[in-house]
Amino acid sequence: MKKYSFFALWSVVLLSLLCVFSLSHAANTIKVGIVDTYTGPATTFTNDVLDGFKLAVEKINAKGGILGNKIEYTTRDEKFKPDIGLAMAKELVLKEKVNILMGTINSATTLAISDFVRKEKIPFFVTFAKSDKIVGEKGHRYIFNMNENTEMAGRATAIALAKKPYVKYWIAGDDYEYGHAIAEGVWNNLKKLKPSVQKVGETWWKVGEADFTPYITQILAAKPDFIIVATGGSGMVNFQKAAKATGLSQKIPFYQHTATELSVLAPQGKNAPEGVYGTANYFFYYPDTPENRAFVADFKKAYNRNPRIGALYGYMTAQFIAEGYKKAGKLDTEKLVTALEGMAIDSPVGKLEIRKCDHQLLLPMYFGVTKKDAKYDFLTAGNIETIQGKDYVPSCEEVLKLRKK
Amino acid sequence: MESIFSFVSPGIFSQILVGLSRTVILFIVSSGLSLILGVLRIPNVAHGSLYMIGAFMAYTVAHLFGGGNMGFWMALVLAPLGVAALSFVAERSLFQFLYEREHLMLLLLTFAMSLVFGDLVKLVWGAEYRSVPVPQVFQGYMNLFGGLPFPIYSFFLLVMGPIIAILLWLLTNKTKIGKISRAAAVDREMVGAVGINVSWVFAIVFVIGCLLAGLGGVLVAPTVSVTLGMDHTLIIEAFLIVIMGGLGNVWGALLGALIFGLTQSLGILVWPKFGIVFPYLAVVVVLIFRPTGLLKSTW
Amino acid sequence: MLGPNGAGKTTLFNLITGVLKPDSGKVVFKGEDITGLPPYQVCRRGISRSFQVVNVFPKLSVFENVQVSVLSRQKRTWNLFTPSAKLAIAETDRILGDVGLMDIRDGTSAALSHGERKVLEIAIALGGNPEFLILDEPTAGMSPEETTRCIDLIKQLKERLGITILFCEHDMEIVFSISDRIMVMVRGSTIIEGTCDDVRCCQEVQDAYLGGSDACLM
Amino acid sequence: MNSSVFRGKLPWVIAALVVLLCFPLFLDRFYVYLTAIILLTGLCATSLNFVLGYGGVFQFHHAVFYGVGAYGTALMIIKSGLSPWLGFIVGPVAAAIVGLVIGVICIRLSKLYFGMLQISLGSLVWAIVYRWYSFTGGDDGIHGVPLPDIISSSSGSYYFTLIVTAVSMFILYRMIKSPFGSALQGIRDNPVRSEMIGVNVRLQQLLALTIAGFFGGVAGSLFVVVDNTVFPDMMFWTLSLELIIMCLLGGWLSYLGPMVGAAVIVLLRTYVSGITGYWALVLGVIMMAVIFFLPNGVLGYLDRFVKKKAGNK
Amino acid sequence: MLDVNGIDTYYGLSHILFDVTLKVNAGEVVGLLGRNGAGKSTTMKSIMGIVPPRKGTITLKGKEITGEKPFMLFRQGIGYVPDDRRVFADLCVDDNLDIVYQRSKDWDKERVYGLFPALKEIKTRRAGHLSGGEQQMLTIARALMGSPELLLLDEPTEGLAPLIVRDLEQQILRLKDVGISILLSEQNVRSALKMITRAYVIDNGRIRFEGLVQELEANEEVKRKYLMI
Repeated sequence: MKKYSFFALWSVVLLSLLCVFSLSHAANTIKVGIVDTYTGPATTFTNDVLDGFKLAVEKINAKGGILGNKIEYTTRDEKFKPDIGLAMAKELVLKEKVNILMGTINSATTLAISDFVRKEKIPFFVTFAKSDKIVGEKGHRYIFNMNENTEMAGRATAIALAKKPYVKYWIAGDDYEYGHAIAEGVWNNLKKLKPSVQKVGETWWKVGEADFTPYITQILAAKPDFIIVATGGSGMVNFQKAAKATGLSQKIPFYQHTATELSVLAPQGKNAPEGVYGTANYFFYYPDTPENRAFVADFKKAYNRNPRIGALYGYMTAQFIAEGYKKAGKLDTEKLVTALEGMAIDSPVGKLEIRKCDHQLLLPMYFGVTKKDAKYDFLTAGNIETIQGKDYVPSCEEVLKLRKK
Repeated sequence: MESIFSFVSPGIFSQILVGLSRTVILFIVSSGLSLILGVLRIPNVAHGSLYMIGAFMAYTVAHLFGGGNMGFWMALVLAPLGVAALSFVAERSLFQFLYEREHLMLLLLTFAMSLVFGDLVKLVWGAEYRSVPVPQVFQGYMNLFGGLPFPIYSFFLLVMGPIIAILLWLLTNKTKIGKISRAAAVDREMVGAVGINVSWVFAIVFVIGCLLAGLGGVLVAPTVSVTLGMDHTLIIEAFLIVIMGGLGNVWGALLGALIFGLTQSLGILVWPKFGIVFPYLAVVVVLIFRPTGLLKSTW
Repeated sequence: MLGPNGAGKTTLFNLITGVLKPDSGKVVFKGEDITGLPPYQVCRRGISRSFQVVNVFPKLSVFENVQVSVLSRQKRTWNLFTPSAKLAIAETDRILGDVGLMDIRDGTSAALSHGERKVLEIAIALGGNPEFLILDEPTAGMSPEETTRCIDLIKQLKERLGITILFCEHDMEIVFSISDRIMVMVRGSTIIEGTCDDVRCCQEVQDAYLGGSDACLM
Repeated sequence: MNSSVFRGKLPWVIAALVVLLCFPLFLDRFYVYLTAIILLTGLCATSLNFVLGYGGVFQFHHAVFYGVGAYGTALMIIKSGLSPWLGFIVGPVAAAIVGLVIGVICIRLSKLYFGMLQISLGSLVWAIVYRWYSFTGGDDGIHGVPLPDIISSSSGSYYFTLIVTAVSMFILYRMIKSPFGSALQGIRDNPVRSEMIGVNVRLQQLLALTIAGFFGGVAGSLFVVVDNTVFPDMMFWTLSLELIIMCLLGGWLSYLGPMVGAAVIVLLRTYVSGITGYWALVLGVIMMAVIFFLPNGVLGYLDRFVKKKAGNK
Repeated sequence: MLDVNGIDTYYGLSHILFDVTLKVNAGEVVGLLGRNGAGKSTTMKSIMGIVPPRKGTITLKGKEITGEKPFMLFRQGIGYVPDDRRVFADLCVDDNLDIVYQRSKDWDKERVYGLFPALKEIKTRRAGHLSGGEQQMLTIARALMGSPELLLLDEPTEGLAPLIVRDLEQQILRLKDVGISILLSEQNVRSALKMITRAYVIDNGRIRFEGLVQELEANEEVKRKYLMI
């Protein structure tokens, strides 16, 4: 009776054999594999990465591609599950034979893939994950970080906050890696820059906490001057809603990384709280340069919406890939990696450079505060202060020390 | 009043109140689940998806009506009805053929449905997160004892809880359909043998249960961001609540929701880092001492 | 044992075999107090039973149904590695032969007729090599031919294997033909216990059992 | 191998093993990797089926043992500094212990309650792993687990996975065919009757749960070998339901059913996700179709189909 | 009124009824006698559509009803009183009656309570807390709420005290007087003979005898072989 079980097993085996022979390779293309989360709350960021990337690729291909080769890309939805993400990355590299990988917003997936590409020697452009292990402790030759990480966001914020008069700080946030990393990043650096600050208390809540009212109550009772709120994802909106509902935003100023982001503010419309401090790498309305205006116009034409931060990451990644190959002179991965080290391109936000020592992109950071704007039906960032990449990214020595550990 | 707060710090008290307002959502959703479990014997994993769909529908309706007060009230009425209509289609086209199947099969089937629903939501509403504004009447906060702010919307939830509970009580004890469903929970064959078309009774009970899921989704929408995946955590919590309270017992669902909501919010005070584990521990403790739940199960 | 429906016969069996615990009183088997022992312990002391409602292992074959019981008696259920197919074959086959199920040895038990399943029921009980066997309405629902064979089987068990048997039946013909002693239960209590002749014309039994008649039973 | 256990099937088993052993010689690395994933997922599903299909226990949260096995192995290798091979013992043993503990707490409860309490306890384990940042790496998991050289290469890890899976599958098969397995199936069919023939039902089930936990843990360890990483998601409840679906899909009354189910799901996930982002939808629809039309699973259906044909002759 | 024509019924794989044929005329009380497990309850359930027969036909008032759902049969005038009573234990007595589908105003709660005054006194009690006799009355009352023309009574006296059995017999006779046809299954032959005019004897799923009560009384062989008297 069990014999038929074997038949079934065999048919599965044969099926996978068939797949091997059906493989085909297109010779003159550069294949980019994108593994990212296209399901769940993170999608609000990742879709922009993809669309930004597409926009740039279409432009590049329209101009005849890179050294006569077109860029092709395939995407995989890892649904915020690291094991699936890793399997997909392996599929892209081993089966689809992609030349380059990019993604993801999930730090766990990114770290898992990073370990894999190190062995496979495939360049991997990280487009949203914020863990500082990615270029730090776990960094290697084939990884390129196209965004800021938690440590950097902390430093940038500390620089801006040190100029503010606040002394008594309260720290609160999501009780997981991202939250703690942001909070520590801000606090440790702020302490260094302005030794007079003092921490009056801390609060940590679970990820995905729906109601922040009890925590806000607790914080209000302590009457701090300023609150550092280290939340991410849907917690951003949830906290702002609670801050508005309890009147916190009118009583005590607070800071959230990416609070001024369009992704956070647009869904809330005019109901978002005013006076919230935030840091972000990009706004479609700032910097108000011709390059940025052109980029926004292109993006709007293609997708009928304003570009957000992710669009910039995706767009630049494509630009770097194209320029890198051009500089390398041929389609060779090792040459590409070497070419990218220390390379700079013209982006919508000005000239940007990938640092040679740790493959970190040096992006400017904009510190601003939410305000109503008659031009839009959502809040925007005002009083923007720009902090240059070189000022807030940890030095090469620091990073390399981490890697040796 | 003052004397109470000399023992209990305002922080704890406010924590309890917030726990209670969360309880309301949990209760509404899990009472629907319990109703379906008790009468139809379906462990409906897709219940969480309906809750999520309710929230998304609330978003759509609220925006259709301009996002103000009107939008909210219309959402409160229309979105649960939309969920009910959807569940009606699902019941007539799928579930009515499956009542005699084993529970495990039904569990898997509904899990499959939840996967399908998840992707359908993605198709219809896209994958981005949505925000439903708190209606103007409930915006802002009131100051409780010692100047602690308590959002008016949470207060509204606290009022809604008992109203739903009373309506449910009236439905199950005072209406014919409620009585029939209580009888059918125990002996569906005999209910058929006294001239009642059990199939339609089941359809109605299923729709009512799902309507509650949708209602929960609408009520929670203004306090959180409406996202894909909001069904995953909720459905497990709802199941645990139902199991803790006693399968099929609507009051068990209330009791379970209270325990769950309060251990969760107070657990955060006791041990913030592992606050998440307290409700689960509560379930374990309850089931060790009362293996079939706190109140009488209809199983 | 005789008694109308709902008299408490099955409940009594459940009390003896440990499925239910008595609120008071004692069950003594071979001088040992077995009150409140779990069923598997009771079984290991040599008491087996068959059930009124057919209660076999539906997904196992006829042979496996009996084999499980034999293996369990031999305390081999903790043996993880020897294939069952090699164990207890002779004994299982002997029992199947005794009860006359050898022809359908390898069929699935779910496909048996009602009568065959009732016999299998007894065979499973025999797998425990009992000294004391409880049969709950062994012939209920059997065809007349099957009933005759079943009665023969019970007689054989008693005479050839020397097993003590407690059984309940509605069919009085059977009860009177094979019992040494009879007890009658009505509404949870024993109203008489004695030899066949004692019971046959007892007025109380007639009242209870036949709703008031003046004829003797059988 | 024992001839009475493998009556007439031995040639098939050997042929299958030979083909599987040859895979790395002619197959692309990706397919070797995919086969390894199928094997270890299949082992996990088979170990679940040991208690679900053969024991009739509603093991709703089997992924916990898979996860504990993986974490046990990874943490042992990273934190202890002892021989990495030890990790492959520690992981499964830890999983077996967790299986035993959860079993002791749940065993008194009936079917659905058992399953739900297990989900609750399993979620507790998940929550601890998810939160205990300093020890388990929290939500990020543990990456780049260093392995002994012999199993760190692509084919090395494949062979290790294949051999361990084959041995585990053989042991599980022997157990099902042993008196223990017979008693377990008896309990599945009829717990009341089992107790009445002298089987200590609870103890028997507890041992089965422990064994299932152990082999679930073995599968977890193999995941570390193949993918070098562990994440808390490995013990999230949705994965558990997926494992049950693998058993159902392949058919839980045939020994290789779960393996086939695992192969189908893994292949579906891999190939459908290449075509559309809506693979959950496709998976869901397929599952619903299976529940509707093939309640005995693919293998159950094939068995019946073939039997019917044989019967007609 | 009711014609059952050669039905065969199965529970899953097991064949329970073999070619059962019986007839109930209008206004008649017909007995279905036989020992435990003979097939009486299955016959009742087959007629009620709970376990539909695989072969044969059932007609009610000349209209074929084979395979119809129980609730439709109830609506066409068949009342069913199962042997294990099956009151809705969670509901009170009143509610047990309230939820029944009423096909006409012939019988209402007042009239039912008139027949069973004992029930009226306990109408707010939960049905699960009633005694066996009270539960039996309730199940009959419940069936009456649908104004049935044919009543299937499955062992109504089973497990009841003799005094209550006597009351029940009276009430069943009164139902006969108002013109309800009754198919009464009984193990307790003595009790049954007081109420019925015609009888069928069933054993092992087959009808072994049919005839008037007097014929049955005269037939010693049937009585001994199938009824153990």
